Amino acid sequence: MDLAAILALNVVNGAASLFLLCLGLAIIFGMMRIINLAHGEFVMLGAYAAVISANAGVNIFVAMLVVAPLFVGLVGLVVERCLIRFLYGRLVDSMLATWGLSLLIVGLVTTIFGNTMQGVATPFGGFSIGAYRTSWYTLFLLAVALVMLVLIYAILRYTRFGLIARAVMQNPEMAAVLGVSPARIYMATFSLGAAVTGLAGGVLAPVSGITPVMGGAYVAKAFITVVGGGAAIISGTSSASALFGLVNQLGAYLTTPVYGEVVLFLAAIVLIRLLPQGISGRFFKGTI
Amino acid sequence: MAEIAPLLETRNLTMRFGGVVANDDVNFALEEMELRCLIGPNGAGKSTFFKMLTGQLTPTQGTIRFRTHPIAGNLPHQIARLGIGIKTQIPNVFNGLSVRENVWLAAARAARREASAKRAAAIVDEVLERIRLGGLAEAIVGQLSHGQRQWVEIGTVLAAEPELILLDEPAAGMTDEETARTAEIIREINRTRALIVVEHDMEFIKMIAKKVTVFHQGRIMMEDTVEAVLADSRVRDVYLGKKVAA
Amino acid sequence: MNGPVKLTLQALAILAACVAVAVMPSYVDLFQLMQFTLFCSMAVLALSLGFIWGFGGILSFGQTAFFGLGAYAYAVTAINFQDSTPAILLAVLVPALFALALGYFVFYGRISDVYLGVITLTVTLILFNVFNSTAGDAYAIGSARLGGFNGMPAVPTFNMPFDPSSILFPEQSWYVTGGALIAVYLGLRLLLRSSFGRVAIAVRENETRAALLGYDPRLVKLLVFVVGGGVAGLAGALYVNWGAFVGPTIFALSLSAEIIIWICIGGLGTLIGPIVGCFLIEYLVSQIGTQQAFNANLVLGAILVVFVLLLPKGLVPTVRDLLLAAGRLARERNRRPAGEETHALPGGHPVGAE
Amino acid sequence: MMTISRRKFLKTTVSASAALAAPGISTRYAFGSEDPIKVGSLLDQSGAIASSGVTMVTAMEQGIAEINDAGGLLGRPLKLIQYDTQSNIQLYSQYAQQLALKDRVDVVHGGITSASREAIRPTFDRFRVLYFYNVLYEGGVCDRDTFCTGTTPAQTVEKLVPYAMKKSGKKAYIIAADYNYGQITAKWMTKYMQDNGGEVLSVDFFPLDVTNFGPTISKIQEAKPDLILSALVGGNHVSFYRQWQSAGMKDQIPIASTTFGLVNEPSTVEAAVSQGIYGCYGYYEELDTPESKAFVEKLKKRWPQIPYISELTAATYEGLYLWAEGVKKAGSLDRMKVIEALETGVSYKGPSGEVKLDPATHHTVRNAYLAVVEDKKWNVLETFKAVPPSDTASVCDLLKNPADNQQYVIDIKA
Repeated sequence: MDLAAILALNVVNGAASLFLLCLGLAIIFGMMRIINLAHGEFVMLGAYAAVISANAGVNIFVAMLVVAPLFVGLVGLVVERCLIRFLYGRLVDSMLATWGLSLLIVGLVTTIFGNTMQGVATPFGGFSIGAYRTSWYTLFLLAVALVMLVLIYAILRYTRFGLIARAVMQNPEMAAVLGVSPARIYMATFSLGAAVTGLAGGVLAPVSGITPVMGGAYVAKAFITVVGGGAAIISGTSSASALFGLVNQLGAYLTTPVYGEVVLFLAAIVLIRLLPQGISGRFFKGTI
Repeated sequence: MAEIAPLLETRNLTMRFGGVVANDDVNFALEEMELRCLIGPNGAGKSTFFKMLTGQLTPTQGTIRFRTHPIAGNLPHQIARLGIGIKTQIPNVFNGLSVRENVWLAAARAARREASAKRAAAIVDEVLERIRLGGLAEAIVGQLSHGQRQWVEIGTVLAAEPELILLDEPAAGMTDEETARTAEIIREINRTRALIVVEHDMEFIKMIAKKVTVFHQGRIMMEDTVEAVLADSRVRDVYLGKKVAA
Repeated sequence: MNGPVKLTLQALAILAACVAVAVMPSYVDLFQLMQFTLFCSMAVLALSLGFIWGFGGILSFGQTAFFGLGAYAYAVTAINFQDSTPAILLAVLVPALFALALGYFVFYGRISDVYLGVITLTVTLILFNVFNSTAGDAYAIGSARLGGFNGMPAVPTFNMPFDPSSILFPEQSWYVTGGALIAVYLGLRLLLRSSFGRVAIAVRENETRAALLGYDPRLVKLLVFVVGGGVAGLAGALYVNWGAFVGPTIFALSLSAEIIIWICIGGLGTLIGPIVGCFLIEYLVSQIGTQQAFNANLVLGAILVVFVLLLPKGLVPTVRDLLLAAGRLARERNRRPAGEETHALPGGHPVGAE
Repeated sequence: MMTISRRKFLKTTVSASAALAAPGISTRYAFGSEDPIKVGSLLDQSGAIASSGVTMVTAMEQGIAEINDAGGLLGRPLKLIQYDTQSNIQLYSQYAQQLALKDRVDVVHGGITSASREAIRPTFDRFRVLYFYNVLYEGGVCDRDTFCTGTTPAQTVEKLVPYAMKKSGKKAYIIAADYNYGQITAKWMTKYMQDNGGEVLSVDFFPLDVTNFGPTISKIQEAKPDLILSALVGGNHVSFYRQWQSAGMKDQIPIASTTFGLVNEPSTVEAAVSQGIYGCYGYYEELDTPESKAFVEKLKKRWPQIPYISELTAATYEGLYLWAEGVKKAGSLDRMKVIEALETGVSYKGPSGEVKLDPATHHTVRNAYLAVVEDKKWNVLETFKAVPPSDTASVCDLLKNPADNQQYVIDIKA
């Protein structure tokens, strides 16, 4: 019983982290069809922003939940203005540019802060379920993921920005006719995606190793999850995160983490083969 | 009662997208060497019907027979190889290739049946002549005008030498002169092949049509001669009336 | 440019390339020769993706899967037989068969676009994980230990066909590698001129239209994919011949991305572009590591970003467009005195025709 | 527009290459026109492994400068040619050829991962360049052209395991990185557990990009070991220690590691995470000997912000000096003469103590130190003098088989 509870918690935690990591990429890819290969570096920047501000005396929660997303959102804004806006509709060029960007960011951060970084302590302690101990932070991650899910859903569903953004993504010319500037919407969407990614980096910082190359571990997995989820940002990403989180964590528990990874990749291949439009292309058509 | 099997026959053909019914219980038959016109307002299901005939959509229900082959649910290239060619509504051509290459691709497929490269080259020259694009043979199709691209597509359909040709709005965007020429070519093709033509332009239909099928809300509303259809009040209500009002 | 002129130019270019390969050893030192050998083997890899992506419309994020399988197939066979002849054959065959299986799975499942990219990427990651977990004596094929992350060192290099005792010298290796690059280039160029090549381009241009004309896009793409897989496998064998080493990092995501970058830099939809891009970036990366002033990532990243902003089409198409524009300008200047206004088509160039 | 930018591009490239053509390190020599002795070095200064590589480069620079200040070798100055291999195996092969064929160096020190070593070793064998690998690794390399100066499992794991068992209990849970080093080290851990009457409950391997250790922590709790033995590697795996601490397991089950702290982990994670972790290496910055203190002081002068100075850095420095001793003894730079001189068992008293080359294995007999992390620093608890590389010695005898050339996977009998 205790074991089942702790396993369930692991699965939920895995899914929540994956969801947080993917949400920003899903927003950028799902709405703008830009493959952001610097996604992992945005995560890294979020972690650095959180760690540096926390070490400078900022409250850890402010650092993770405010400073990290704000800073990376700002970086996203600059990147969009200086680079991405020239590349809309040019999938391949955007890949080249963002790959270059990822190298550039890694190089910059290494040059400024060196190859390793002083981390921050994990807030909260641990608690026990029967014979097992786990950390409150696991539940905190889950809470953040849920809040983000609701928040992004609300933004896309109920705000004027969300409505216009969805309209622009569907048909840029139409939006221009309505008097909305697609450029500004793209800009806002890209920074929003970057900010969400920065938040993910921020909240994962206390439980990760902080190095300039840490982003490399995330980009492939996030990309696979987003594509596996399909076009719908919220329903697709959350269902794919849940599925892959389950497969990965159970695979890792039942066998070894190596096979956990392989099983996850195989699941992704089978999923895309069975549902060529992703999960949401089949089960959540027309959702956000 | 020894009846000759029709060239094309659909039974209870139905296509549903979610809750929307695009084609509903369509029973349609086309004789060998027949020229049929399809009319009907936008959204009447004509294009969906064509897509099912060419394999771009798999019918939810019902059968399609081409001669003796059941083809519902076959893939586009399989149906094309049986001898059905289509010119789609929006010019659907190889924009990055030259006019000659476009036509050649179709001719090569047709000539493969006779296994002859010379034959393919001959078809290309003949077709280029026929669609009057010989002078632009090396031009890149993507840089041609809308009307010229229409001609290129008609050319590819001709070069494939299909048994049955489907034309979706062949005269759209053409000048009067070109329209007349299109009609002439259609009549010429019809000497040896069967055609189904979707068109809105009634003048054009009068030029070519013998028998007309009217689609309305996914079903066949009536099927008769041009004169009878044009005289029918229901047709005028659902279709022509709207046209006039617009 | 009309047909015969273009053909003559291409023939001349190939002749020049052959001469360059032939005389290279007498002009450069051994190190440079080996470096060019590496670049040529990587350029073969670049061609494999340049072909399937530029002319088949298949963007594979995992071309390294075939490259790596080719390299491993070569290494395992060469160690077992101590003869490179069957090894090279298998290095082409194994990846081609793998591409056949994977391609069948993908194309006949109607997976396209970015989903295809994700599948190929994922397959590469799986291969990386699998080969990485092969440390220890249990993982051996014949007498070849796969060696896990440490890889397989001291793989026998090329020898004269069916004569394992005469190992090729670096100069001879260079002739083989440079020759292979020219041969692959020529082969692909001829393939593109054939009926099959034209159909492949047609499928990339407009899949629906090709199908409506009776071509099976799935089969066409599958064949293109298999050819690409075989060529990538050959590149793998050439690569192992250069370094005498193969390890799982050959499947790394960074190399997959690098191939895409070569093609973007050189120009998609051309065959010469991937080669140019590959040489340029490989040279640049090796130069960056010899300086101590700046972080290597920083320099390379900045160059890529600047490049994509300034030369979005890639080097080869940009240069070609400039030449064409200059040519047209010169022609018009010649004709204008005669008062003859040409019925010139607007600029640009067919993506598929070069 | 296009022309201008292209020209600009070319211009920058040209000037960049001109700058690149200048050798990396410039040292002022006082040796007249004498040709310098070229010392090649291949270390990662960017990419994933740079955190290990940068301090090693500093050690090379320091060693070269010292030898030059002392009058060089054989009356000639040394010149360092260091290439940044960018954590990329292909570049290792490329630069190895460049060092061997173009720069024609007299010796190469370098390589960090075992994969990088195995990629370049054939090149140096083929072009007859003497090669030093100065990193602790899984052991087993047997090649007369190659000298491995770092520690191997028999020198460290053998001491670490019984000590940790004494402090905790007889049941261990092993977690290791999923590649050769981790897999082989895990085998050694298992062997020494069993040799000392202990029991291994489970051995888990982790790909280098795993960051979520939740399921593993649950599994460990289920198994209820007395001790965790870790050979996790790299930045991503640091997550384990953090997640372990945040789950509140830190004070419940102790950890002993063969890798934690090899870069600078104790100073980058919080004290609560690293407190009480046991390690055993050939060198620690905290080592309280005159040689060690002088070494640390010199490196900090060269690079004030230098991260932690670990065995990697010290062994690199000592590897350079061992080679220099060999050259002095041989009185020549001839590769075979230097190898023969080194095989007489030259030794050098470096920051880690006396380091002596073992002629049979081309590994080193050196001190090992057992330590525990206290307040973000290593506290050295025990010193083991002159520990031989007995693991490699069990499979490799270059005096008997000088032509041997491979990396043995040592058959570990528990």
